[in-house]
Amino acid sequence: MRPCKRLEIVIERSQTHRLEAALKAAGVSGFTVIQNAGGSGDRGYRRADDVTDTDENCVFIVAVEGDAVLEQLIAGVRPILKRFGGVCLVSDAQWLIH
Amino acid sequence: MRPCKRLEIVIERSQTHRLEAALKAAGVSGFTVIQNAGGSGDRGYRRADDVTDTDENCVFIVAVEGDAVLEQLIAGVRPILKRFGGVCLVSDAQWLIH
Amino acid sequence: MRPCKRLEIVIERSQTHRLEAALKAAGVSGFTVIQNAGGSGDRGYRRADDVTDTDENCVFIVAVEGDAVLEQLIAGVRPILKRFGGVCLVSDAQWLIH
Amino acid sequence: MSVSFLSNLTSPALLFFFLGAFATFARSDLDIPNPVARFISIYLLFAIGFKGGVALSTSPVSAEVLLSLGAALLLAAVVPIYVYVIVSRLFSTANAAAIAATYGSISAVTFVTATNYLDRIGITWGGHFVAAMALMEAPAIVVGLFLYRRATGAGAEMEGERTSVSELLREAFLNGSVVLILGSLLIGWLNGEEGLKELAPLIKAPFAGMLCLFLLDMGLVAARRLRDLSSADSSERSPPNLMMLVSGIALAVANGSVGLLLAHLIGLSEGDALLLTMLSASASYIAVPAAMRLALPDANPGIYLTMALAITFPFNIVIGIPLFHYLIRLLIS
Amino acid sequence: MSVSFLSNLTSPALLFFFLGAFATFARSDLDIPNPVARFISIYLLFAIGFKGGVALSTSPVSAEVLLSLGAALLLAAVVPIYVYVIVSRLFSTANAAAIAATYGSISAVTFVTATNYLDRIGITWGGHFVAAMALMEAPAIVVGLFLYRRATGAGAEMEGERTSVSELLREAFLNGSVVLILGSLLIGWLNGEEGLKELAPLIKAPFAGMLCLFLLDMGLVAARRLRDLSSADSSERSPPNLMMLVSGIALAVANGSVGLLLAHLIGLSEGDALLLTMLSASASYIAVPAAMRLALPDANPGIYLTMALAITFPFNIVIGIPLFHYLIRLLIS
Amino acid sequence: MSVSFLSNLTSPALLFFFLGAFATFARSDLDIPNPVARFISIYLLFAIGFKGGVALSTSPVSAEVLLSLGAALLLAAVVPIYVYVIVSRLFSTANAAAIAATYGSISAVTFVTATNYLDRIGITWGGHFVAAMALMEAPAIVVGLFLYRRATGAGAEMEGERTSVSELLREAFLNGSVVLILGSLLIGWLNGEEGLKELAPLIKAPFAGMLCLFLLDMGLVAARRLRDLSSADSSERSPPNLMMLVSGIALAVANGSVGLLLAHLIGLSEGDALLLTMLSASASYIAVPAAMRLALPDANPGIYLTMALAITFPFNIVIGIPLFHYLIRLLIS
Ligand SMILES: Nc1ncnc2c1ncn2[C@@H]1O[C@H](COP(=O)(O)O)[C@@H](O)[C@H]1O
Ligand SMILES: Nc1ncnc2c1ncn2[C@@H]1O[C@H](COP(=O)(O)O)[C@@H](O)[C@H]1O
Ligand SMILES: Nc1ncnc2c1ncn2[C@@H]1O[C@H](COP(=O)(O)O)[C@@H](O)[C@H]1O
Ligand code: NA
Ligand code: NA
Ligand code: NA
Repeated sequence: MRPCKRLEIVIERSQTHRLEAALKAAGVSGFTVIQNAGGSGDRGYRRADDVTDTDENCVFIVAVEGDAVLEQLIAGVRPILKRFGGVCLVSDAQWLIH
Repeated sequence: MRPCKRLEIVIERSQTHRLEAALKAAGVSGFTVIQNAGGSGDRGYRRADDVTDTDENCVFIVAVEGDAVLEQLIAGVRPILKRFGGVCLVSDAQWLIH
Repeated sequence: MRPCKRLEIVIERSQTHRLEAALKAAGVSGFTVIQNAGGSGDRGYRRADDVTDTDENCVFIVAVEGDAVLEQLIAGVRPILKRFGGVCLVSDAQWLIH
Repeated sequence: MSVSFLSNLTSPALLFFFLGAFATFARSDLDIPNPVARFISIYLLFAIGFKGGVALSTSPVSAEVLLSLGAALLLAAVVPIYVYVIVSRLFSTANAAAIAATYGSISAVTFVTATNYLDRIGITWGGHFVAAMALMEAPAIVVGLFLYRRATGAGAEMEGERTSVSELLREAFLNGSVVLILGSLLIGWLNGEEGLKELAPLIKAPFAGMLCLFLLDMGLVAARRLRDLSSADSSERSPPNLMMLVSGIALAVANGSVGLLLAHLIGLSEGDALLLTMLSASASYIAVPAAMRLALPDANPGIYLTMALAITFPFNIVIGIPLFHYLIRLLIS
Repeated sequence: MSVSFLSNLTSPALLFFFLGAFATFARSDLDIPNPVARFISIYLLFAIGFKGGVALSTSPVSAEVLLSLGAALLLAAVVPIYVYVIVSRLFSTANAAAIAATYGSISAVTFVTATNYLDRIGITWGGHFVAAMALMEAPAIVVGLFLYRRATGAGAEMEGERTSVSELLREAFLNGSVVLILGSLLIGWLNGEEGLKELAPLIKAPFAGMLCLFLLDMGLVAARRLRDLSSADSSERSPPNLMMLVSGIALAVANGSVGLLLAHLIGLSEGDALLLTMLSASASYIAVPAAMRLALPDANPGIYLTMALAITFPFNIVIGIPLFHYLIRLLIS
Repeated sequence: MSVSFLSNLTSPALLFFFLGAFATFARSDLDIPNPVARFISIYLLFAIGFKGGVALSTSPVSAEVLLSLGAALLLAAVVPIYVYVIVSRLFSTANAAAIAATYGSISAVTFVTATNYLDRIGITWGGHFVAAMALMEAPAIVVGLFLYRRATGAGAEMEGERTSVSELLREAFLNGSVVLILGSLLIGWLNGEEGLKELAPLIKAPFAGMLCLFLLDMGLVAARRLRDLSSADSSERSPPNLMMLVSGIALAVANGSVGLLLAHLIGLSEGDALLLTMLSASASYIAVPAAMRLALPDANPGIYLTMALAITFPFNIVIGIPLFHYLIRLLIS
């Protein structure tokens, strides 16, 4: 197992493509997206079960190795979060190498 | 980035409102809910893909700062878990401030 | 709260039963599965919103206590990941005992 | 009898139920996504409710109607009591109470399948039985919990906060499916034939087909639970399988018979008698388990839910309906 | 008037809307899963678009048709301007611009409910109004943003990268629902009566029933937002509730009246006049909020989205439609 | 020819496919949620299966029926072999085997679109071809894997545990869609005209419309994959695009021609010949990829799945069907 950083990014579903672009730009090719999440934050309450499709979040889980990539990724993610809201949590994890 | 605690709470979907109330009571306004999870535990196997709508879990992800809030939140969550089952995992994380 | 290991395993949805078997074999009876995830990795881009049902991931969250179980679980998970792809992240967490 | 048996067994609805069960046991990956199943069940409740309401609106609320509703409520109140007395010998107090509530309540899909059975062989039935069905969903929950509290001393389910009665009543009477059926019934009643003309292409024409799709899913789900059951022995909390199997069938037969006798007593027509019987024989796997999870977290869904869904439901739609229909015919002639 | 009022209030569609609202306020767990709601709304847009296109294909593109489309575009361009002027006194610039865009655009379900209202009382309407509806979805977005930029100096929404105009136009004119309606319209227009014969069993027959199911969900959703609204006061960002309530209704009445006058001016038929009026009176809760989230992240959806969805929409389908229909009748006679 | 071409291109089904493709390329956010797509595909398989079964029940199992089924199985066994021989020159062994299996199998939606094409121009076809379709889903998987093992020496896919043959056969023959089609076919066959009367309002009337909605989604999905393809060059594992494009079309033409000749040889009617041809020309993007992921994890879905879904499928429904129909007419006259 190799040490890595685990990023967890919650963002509005309609901004998925933006975040994916940021990941690509940072040279990150591996990530997981969990659709259909709701939540609550500065921008108020969001229901995943809503007719207005704008009102839904998704959760990105990204494992990256090396601080360089991490820095680059964060640099790419921050403006998106600044603009559209959401959260990004970073934690340490072990990556099971297969 | 600021250090924070990441709570991950798995609970029966039908108890969502209870947990949201507990969060509010603890003064936590920010959280994410992932719907449509299945799982298995002391109360047996749960299928998210089931006609009986009772048989579904959801996953709360909550980032909180400060032990005071954490304590309060845990105090509010524990009885719910005690009564309806589920799990709550707490870990350290870095909160990307935007 | 008791210290535990938190495993997060992303795997192709169609392999769910395999992973559940591996969990059972390792004597792990408690886990959560989040359905309907997409993602991207060595095996290319996967859309959860696809007519070809093969193209979907799911995320397992497993909290385990004790290194023995962890070792056994990893031993069971690795070959599955090797064969079908996916990732497994292991991190430290606190388990709220109720 | 063999005739109605066969015509039932070979009805598309039943065959699709078998197809679903086969798929699961054959380990096929056939699967009806949850939202699809939800859509079909919403459709079925919406349609049966509206049609029942229209039927009510055309026939003045007669004494027979009130008698039927009364009988339905009586069953909902009495059945859980004797069920509890019986099963409390076999299961823990909490589980016994949960089973009592489950079997005192009803299964909407069993009811719908019974109406479908009657429609196919051209026997009429009263729309007010849709109301009866909706009324029977909830009361057993209250009775079951009352029995539990009596047996254990009030507040024994104290661990964790206690369920306030008001909260429980809401859970029971405002369960989504109850509201949807009663609401549609009321709306159908208000709109009458006029409204039916408007909605018939959705709620009448495709009904039989939608039921097939839903029973396909029920077959998948019921079989899955049966499989879990037989493979559960390894786990600590494994429920007493054989006991569940036997009780699940015995309760269906017993409750059905009680319903049948009551129907005969108040002289219901052939179709109506079968419906009351099947309501009594069926067990809830949606409204009640939801309430039980709340009120009796100690009760094990692996027992009461599995019994209702994987044992009693299949028994009723496959054997129960034609069997009780046969008995009703005997009684009538 | 009371007649059309009543016939509207007691129409299945409206009653199911009330049922949904009741379920929420009674804290029932009745719930239409998101994918189900999406399916029904896709169906409604697909069906109304196709039917509109067929209607267009049968009636040659007359001057009246062009006049109607022109009037629709005019409303979409003018309404947001005066709305902005009015509400900018009550709300922040960003919120005012978002509200202007929201009310300049339209609500497809309100439109569909209006057509359903006309069909039920047997008043004809022109298929080209489906095109008018689709055309009115987007322009207000551009107007709203333009107003905002004028008020704040271009690029004030700079924090974070700025939304490129092209990006915004795409978001506005290529919004999923716009594409689906216009696409279905075009396809219906190309296929004409022939195509309708082919698809009628899906897009015509069950339409009224599907609308009922969708309004049931709208009732749930609108009531939920109203509840959130009244319980939101505790939070920091709680919006000025009363002001929202009043403006939501006032804007519906004002915009509807403007539309009505314009319809009268260009001498539209009874049915067409009502449709133009309701398009003007209705506010968008899908296309526009999506674009606003992108263009004006500072605007609070808790204000403009809630106003459109929880206040203006119910007002329009319950009171607005029969009210404006009554006024149109007065003007005509 | 131009006629049938046009009538095909302007059929609602095709136009909705184009609408979906347009929406994707125009970067519209139009999207059919996964459960909705699943519902529609379940509906299509359920309906086509049942209708086919009823058709079978009405026509006694003649020699021609058996001949058709035999021809179908023959194609399913032979096509993958020569396909493998050809493409193994262009792609890695694993990918070649996966492509062979994919093109040896069939695409249910292509088949349904072909039947829709025939129905629209009033050409009859035999219900037993639904059975033929179901039978053709699986065999190619086994052939493909056999070829792979022969080429690499058994167990070359050892890394990770090896797929037991039984496991693979289950995956192949018990794939959800296969079970649903064959099951519905059997049930339709058992119920005959009687059952059809019961279910027609669901499985017949709205069929054409549901196909439109599904093709709308297929347009979205296929175009997405084409886009991914053209933008994939940056990534390491980018597949050889042009080669995929060419092979995807060439294989459709080649396999279709083989099917056509076989159909002519055994003297099938115009409609049946077209169906056999399109089954042969079409490639699987559900059953086979699922099995390949399991059996040949080394094969890259970005190649075989994209070829089947984004190249061969559109080619077949847009050009293939009318083209081969034209050729069949030439042969017949
Ligand atoms: N403290 C938090 N913990 C977890 N998720 C959060 C938190 N705050 C916000 N979120 C998520 O991020 C989304 C947008 O947050 P905001 O921009 O603050 O409205 C919310 O809808 C939540 O899903
Ligand atoms: N060890 C575990 N790791 C992850 N999730 C768990 C674990 N144990 C229980 N869960 C989740 O919590 C739910 C309720 O657990 P229980 O109350 O033990 O039945 C289960 O359905 C799982 O989704
Ligand atoms: N670095 C990563 N971080 C998070 N998830 C990943 C990562 N790499 C792969 N995945 C997930 O694992 C799945 C299979 O990965 P792979 O086998 O590399 O194609 C992908 O579809 C993603 O959902
Ligand atoms: Na009962
Ligand atoms: Na408007
Ligand atoms: Na083929």
